[in-house]
Amino acid sequence: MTPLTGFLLVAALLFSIGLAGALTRRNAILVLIGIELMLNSANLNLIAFWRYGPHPERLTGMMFAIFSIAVAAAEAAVGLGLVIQIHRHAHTTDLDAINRMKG
Amino acid sequence: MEEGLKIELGKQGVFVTTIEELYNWGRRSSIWPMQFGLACCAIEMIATTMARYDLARFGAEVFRPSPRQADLMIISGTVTKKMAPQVVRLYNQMAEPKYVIAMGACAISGGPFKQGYNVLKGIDRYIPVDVHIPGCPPRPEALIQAFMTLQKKIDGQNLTGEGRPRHLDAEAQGEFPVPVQGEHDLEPSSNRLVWPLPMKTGIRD
Amino acid sequence: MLETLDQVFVLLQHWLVGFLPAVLQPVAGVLLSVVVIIVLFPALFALTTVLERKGLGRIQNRIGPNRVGPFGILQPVADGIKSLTKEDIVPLSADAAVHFLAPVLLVVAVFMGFAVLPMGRNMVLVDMDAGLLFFFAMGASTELSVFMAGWSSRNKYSLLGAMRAVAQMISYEVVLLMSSVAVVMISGSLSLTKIVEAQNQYTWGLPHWYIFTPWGLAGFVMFAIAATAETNRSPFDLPEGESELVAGYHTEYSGFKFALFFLGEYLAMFSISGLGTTLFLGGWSAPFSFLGWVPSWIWFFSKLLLSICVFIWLRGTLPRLRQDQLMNFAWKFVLPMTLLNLMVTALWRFLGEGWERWVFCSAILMLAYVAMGRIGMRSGHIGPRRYRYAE
Amino acid sequence: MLGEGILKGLAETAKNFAGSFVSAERMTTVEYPEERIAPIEAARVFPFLVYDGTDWESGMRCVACQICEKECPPKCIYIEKSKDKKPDAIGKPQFYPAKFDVDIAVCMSCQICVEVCPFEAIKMDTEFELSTDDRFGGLLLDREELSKSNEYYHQIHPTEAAVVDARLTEGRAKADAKTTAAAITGAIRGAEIPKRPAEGGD
Amino acid sequence: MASNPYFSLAVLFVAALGFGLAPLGLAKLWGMVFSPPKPNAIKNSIYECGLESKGDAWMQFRSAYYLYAIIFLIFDVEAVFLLPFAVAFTGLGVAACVSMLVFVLLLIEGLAWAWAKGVLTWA
Amino acid sequence: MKTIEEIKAAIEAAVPGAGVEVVPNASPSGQHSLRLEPSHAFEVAKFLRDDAELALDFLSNATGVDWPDKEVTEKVKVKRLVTKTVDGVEQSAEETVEESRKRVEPGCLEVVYHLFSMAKKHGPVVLRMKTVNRTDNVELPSLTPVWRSAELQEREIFDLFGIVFTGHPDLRRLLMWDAFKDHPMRRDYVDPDDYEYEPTAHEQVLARAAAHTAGEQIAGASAGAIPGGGQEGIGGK
Amino acid sequence: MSFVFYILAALTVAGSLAAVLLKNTVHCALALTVAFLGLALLFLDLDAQFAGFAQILVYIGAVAILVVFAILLTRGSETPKDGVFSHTWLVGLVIAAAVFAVLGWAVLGSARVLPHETAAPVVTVRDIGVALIGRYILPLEIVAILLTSAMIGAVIVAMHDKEGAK
Amino acid sequence: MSLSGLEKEKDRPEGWNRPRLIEPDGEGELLEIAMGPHHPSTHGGFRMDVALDGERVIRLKPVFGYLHRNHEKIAEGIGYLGSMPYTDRLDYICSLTNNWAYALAVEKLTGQEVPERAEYLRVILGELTRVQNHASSIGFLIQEMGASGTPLMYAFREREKILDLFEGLTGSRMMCNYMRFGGCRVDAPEAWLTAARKVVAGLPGFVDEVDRLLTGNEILMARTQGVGVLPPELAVNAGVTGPMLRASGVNYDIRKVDHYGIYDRFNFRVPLGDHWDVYDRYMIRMLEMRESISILEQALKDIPAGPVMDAKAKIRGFRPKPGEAYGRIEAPKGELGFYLISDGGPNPYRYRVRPPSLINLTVLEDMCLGSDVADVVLIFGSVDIVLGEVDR
Repeated sequence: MTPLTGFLLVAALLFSIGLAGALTRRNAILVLIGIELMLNSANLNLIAFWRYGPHPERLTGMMFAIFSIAVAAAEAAVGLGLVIQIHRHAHTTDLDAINRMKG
Repeated sequence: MEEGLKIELGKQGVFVTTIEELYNWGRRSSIWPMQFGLACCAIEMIATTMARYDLARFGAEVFRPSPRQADLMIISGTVTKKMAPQVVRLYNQMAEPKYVIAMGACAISGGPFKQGYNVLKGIDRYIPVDVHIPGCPPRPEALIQAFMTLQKKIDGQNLTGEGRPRHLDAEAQGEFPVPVQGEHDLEPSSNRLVWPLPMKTGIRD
Repeated sequence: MLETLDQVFVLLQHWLVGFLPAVLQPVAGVLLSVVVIIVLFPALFALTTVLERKGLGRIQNRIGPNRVGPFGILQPVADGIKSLTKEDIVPLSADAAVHFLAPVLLVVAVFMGFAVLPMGRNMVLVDMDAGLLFFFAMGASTELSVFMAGWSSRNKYSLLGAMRAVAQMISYEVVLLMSSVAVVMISGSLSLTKIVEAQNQYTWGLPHWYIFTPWGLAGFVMFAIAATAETNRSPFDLPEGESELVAGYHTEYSGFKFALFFLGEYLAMFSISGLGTTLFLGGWSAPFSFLGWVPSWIWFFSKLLLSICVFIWLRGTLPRLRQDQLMNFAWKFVLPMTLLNLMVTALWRFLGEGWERWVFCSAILMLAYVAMGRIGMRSGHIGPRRYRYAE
Repeated sequence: MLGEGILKGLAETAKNFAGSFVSAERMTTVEYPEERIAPIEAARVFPFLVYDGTDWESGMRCVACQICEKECPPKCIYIEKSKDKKPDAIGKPQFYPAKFDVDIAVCMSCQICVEVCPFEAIKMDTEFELSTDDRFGGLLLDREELSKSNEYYHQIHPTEAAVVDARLTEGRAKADAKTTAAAITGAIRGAEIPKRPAEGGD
Repeated sequence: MASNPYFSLAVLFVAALGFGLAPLGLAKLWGMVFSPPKPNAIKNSIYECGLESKGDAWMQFRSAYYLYAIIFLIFDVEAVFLLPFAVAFTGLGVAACVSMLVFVLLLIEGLAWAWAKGVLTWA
Repeated sequence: MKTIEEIKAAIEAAVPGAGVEVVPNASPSGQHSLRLEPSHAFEVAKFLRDDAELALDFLSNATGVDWPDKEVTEKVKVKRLVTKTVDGVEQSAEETVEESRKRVEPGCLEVVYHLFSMAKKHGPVVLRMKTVNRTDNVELPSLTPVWRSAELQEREIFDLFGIVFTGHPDLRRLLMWDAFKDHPMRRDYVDPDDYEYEPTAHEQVLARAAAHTAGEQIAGASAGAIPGGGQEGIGGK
Repeated sequence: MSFVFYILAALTVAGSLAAVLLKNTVHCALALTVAFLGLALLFLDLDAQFAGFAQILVYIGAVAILVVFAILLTRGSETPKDGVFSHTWLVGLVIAAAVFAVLGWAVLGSARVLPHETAAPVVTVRDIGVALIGRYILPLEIVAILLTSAMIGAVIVAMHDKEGAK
Repeated sequence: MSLSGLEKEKDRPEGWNRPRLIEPDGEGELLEIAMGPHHPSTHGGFRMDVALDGERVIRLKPVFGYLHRNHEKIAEGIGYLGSMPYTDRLDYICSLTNNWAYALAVEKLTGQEVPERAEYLRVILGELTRVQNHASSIGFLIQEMGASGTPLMYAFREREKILDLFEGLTGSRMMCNYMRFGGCRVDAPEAWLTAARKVVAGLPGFVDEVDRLLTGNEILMARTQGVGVLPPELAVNAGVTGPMLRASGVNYDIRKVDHYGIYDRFNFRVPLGDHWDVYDRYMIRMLEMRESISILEQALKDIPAGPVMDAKAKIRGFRPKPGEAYGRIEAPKGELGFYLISDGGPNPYRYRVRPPSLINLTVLEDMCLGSDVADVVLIFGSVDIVLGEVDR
């Protein structure tokens, strides 16, 4: 097993955990947490590929990761803002309950 | 070295004695009072911490507002029946080891206001008091002197053995029930465990 | 000889490590440095508490602790023993695990900051390329521990205190970051060692400390304000504002956990003072070139102590701000000023070496300061008043 | 300019900080157990009973008239009058307190007992270092603990004591004159209450 | 290994953790040997000015905190970009600086917008 | 400043049927008072506050007074038909005989208000109101809507005297706790038996001790023995 | 591939597992910070110093705070009575497991063709700065616009009612 | 949510000068906290049940009685003289003005005269009391603002000097029990007057020092200006008196209105506030201190010789004729009045204290609504109360 495999596996695991969290939790905030985990696993991949890639000195993966951090942070801000907004109207962050209300 | 002390040392082991000394020294040198004033005496208590008397010299200017971090409760003033449950609750919420100074006549016995219907006739009916300072209000120096009396008392406490203070004794009670405000009076009107009836009659022999 | 004195700790470390087999030497060297940090700063903490209590006492016309040990210097030891033997109370409804972790995390996070502070020539645990970033990354974690403490206590005052603390710390963290960026722009490095070395030059015997430039002075003032707020010191000590919130986020803490918060607060003060010293006050460099012979670590620690004295002085003088004023001050005064300062710093570089840059930069900053102060006071309807008398 | 007032305040505290090292005006702490504030003559803390001569029991001025007990606002004085009479300092047979207790845990130091006492028997002490861990043993003073000599009184309140002494001598002289007069008529009266001006203690 | 800066950091981390935990452990030990803890219902209830605590402290807060957190987050991210720029600043030309100025100004514009909207007014 | 009679006249002119009565005060202070009819008190109060000349805008003091039921022994001259034998003839004649009779004069609770004028800087004008009796009919109109300063003072009177102020916005106990039942400032209030021990044994103390011991024995019979042991257990020695 | 990697990987995975499994939402948020920390340390292990510290600064310092605030703002710290998982949790779990299976298969399957460790590249912050202002200037400006609009958007969304109240 | 005891307000009748209630904006939950009875800033056992919307106060209910010591009941059971030391313990910072008010009320009841020297002594002691009360009240106010006690320490430094004077004359630092019906208990020796002159000469310096330390301080101004506004109409209607009333711009000083004692002989001015907020209250106290110092200087210069006690006054067996009297003075905290009903017996039939502290608190809620929690503490501090007087 190359070192890269390890990192990729961890990233895959993180992605799946995040996905599982996003799909199974009822609380909207925790769904967002799951999504954050998925984004971060992508970051890990980027950095790992940069480190083991052919041209680490060109910084492509690293810069990508930094931009990705910024975008993910922005995503978190907006996403959580939406959750708050939903909570304000539905008085809950329980997605099941919100679905029921809709349906 | 005194003979009695030697025997004592032999019994306890020098180690324990050293720890005991250190422990007592630490406790006595760092008594943080609770920021807790009730009435007239509170002003003298404040005056004690002020420039002229400066309780800080003893390392005791750290008045903590939260009972969790305080070691000493200075009952400075009249404890009314409306206030008593709160005082007892606060005392309970302090962390061991904790000390109580009943400052002034009112805190000891109800003082000049003991004739009142809403005045608790002495806080030691509900919680154990370590030092009483008479006076109405006691002078700031009297509070400092009481503080030194308390330090002496701490110095004299043993770490182990029969004579050890309440907080070191696992058997000793740690909870002091909070009285309930009833329709006419506090119920019960005293805590028998800390306030055994001194005498049946009112007359001293 | 003087050189030796300057490097006495480094040499001492080498000498001590020299007794060990060569394999272990680097490891032992690191261990030794870490032990020094772990011992030195808590000792400084003890010293500072006495200093603070005595200093406040002097400000208030009294003596302060003087009974415990000679001149009261054993006071913190007694406090420590007392705290250690005090009962530890965890409220039943509290979240015990988080309640336990919060103070530990705080202390750890604050200690980590010391890793990158150069305390003298060649005296830094880790000289990292991204040292400053590391420092801020560690500083950011303290907010979380404060939140954990307040939230886990499940006490209204604690939670309110924690929310205030976090809001305040995040607001001033921005300022802290932005005012440091100005220094980085000129020194061209995030490594604190390099930043100090950039300032360790002299013209006519006077040092090139950044505080002696217009942008540096402004940056330092903003940094100092933010640092005071970041460490929850008066006049920004709202989170533990005892007049309304009892003891803030550590209301429910007793025994040594509380002592750890206390320790954490002071350590944060040291580390942030150390950073301020490094960024603006030339770190370990001497104030005049002819004083260059004095060991560098003496300069660092005397600057550190000096800034702590200023902290104490402020505490002895100023009342505290209100939450909204604090936030407004951060976002509507300090942050704009800091951002402006960034531009001025850029201008400073582009204006060349002449006297013009001094005049221009000073004028811009001064004008902005006065104007913003005026506008702020006026929009808040505050100002001195006149009073009338009946008849 | 913003910050001006703050700087002024800082200057003020700095002045006090520096001043505390040089001027007594700015370093007002009196280190209590070792140093003490100069005793204030008028100070009053708790009452004590004055006795003349050397023996507290025979020299006690109190004749157990119980006025102070009645007038005491918080009712902290308890007196039991003796059944018999004993000669006082000048040899006149008087009642004496068989029991004279003051509960200083109740006393409010108001000095009304002193004001109403017609015999100059009860005065205010200046001793305040009375803290104790013994609520009843330490704070209930009986007549022996309460008795202090006239010399002690002179020591703590010199001016007041001189006035009192003068008044007493005067009263005694008058009483003597009266007793002589009464002796002539053969009617021996008991304790005559000497009137004194209403101004109070001093 | 020891030359790796992270090793020093790790050692410092462990030491700091130990520094935090050791006294707590010692206090626990002291409690076990000498001074037994005396928990009871009153002591371990929440402190609330000497009264019994009413209502839960874990309650819903206002969005003012959140708004500040958003702005903080954005500025934090901005700082991540600003710092490398600042490091490189000494060697940069005017054009690069102008483009960075645009970057900063864009964010300042956001701040100004928030200011104008009253977001920065603590409610 | 008008005299009390003038004020009375002014009130009667403004509020017809006010039923104001002057209560003279014998003391040198000369602060005579006006007794108001509770039913008109509110209008009178409003008039006093708003009248341009009086402008009693400041209610300084409001307090209660308890006048307990009094047992009065009075000598009454009673005319009686006496049958007498005068000169052997039985005559029935009326005669006045002095007889001492006891009767209970019903007490009342009274409120006293002291009014001043801040605008005109005069005062005080004293108002009083009486309740019908001390037990069930203890209602009086609240003047809080006229003068805010009565708010806490009327609550205090309610607490300590038990006068119920109708129209008071927030009539709760002020000083005693909510569960408390008595009105302690009434003159027939009996202190709770909280005697424990008082070292200065006055007669009252002994009486209380005796009463307490009696009560204690009744309660103690079921509670069992009381742990004793003097003072040694106290204070963590 | 060292012992350090295993520890960090375990830390990260444990943190993320806790973040999705714990009952109390605040605990989840705290566990999330542990996961973020683990990730940051993994970055450091990959010699991406700047990215690692940036990760700590942004995620632990800001995003975690944001999450925690959001939880307190929505009364999220109370554990709901009727379970924390959605009623479709099984479906979600199956999907996640399937995704992991696919990813894992892909990674392991290509393990042999993946590049091996090379010498650690020396990347200074200055390099990043130069790259940022040079090659990546366009993304940088776009990110600035994105951040500003995200801020405005998030603020508008979060403060909506406040506006109405005024 | 339950606003315990707060819901009742909806039923307030017409004409009730009620506080403008603030409706929560529905954002976030209301937080109910009890500030007190043990709270670092309530000056003792006092409680405010506060409902917060965010950090904004939307309801505030003061709870009294934690220091209700039954002063009035006790006074009805002991003689007229016996109540004098109890009055010391009403407002335990200003025992001498309490003595004065009580003595004044009894003198009104009996018609006793007070010798001139005693009047001068009363003025001197009363104004000294006012200075030390205002100084420490400012100190406490700034303490509540979080100034780690420095102004309070300075205030107490000065207060100790004044207390030394009190002790030198009356024998006690705080509980002076000095005034009697028809005069004062003891005469002031010349040495005491000299000492008093010395202390008074030092007071302006102290006021200047506090002025420099605080008055221009931006933080203090930001904290106090525009906070806790009390409009004059409400102040008058709610019976607010003392510096608080004058800070609301109402010219009402009982020293000028009632001409009691010998205040007519002194030149002093009454400062008034125009903004009605906490800063005004702070400044009015500062300015009143200066006025008091000027009165003190005049009184200490002019004090005549003579007796200090009405020759006809009785100490024992004091029984006023039946009747009633209400006497009041301008105590440092406001109008302190005593209302006495005598039935001819040795004890007063009814003894009532009109406590300025309690009545000034009537408007606490009005001033606090809509402000920050931190301001509640300040506003409460600016009212300047002493609980001994509030609860009696």
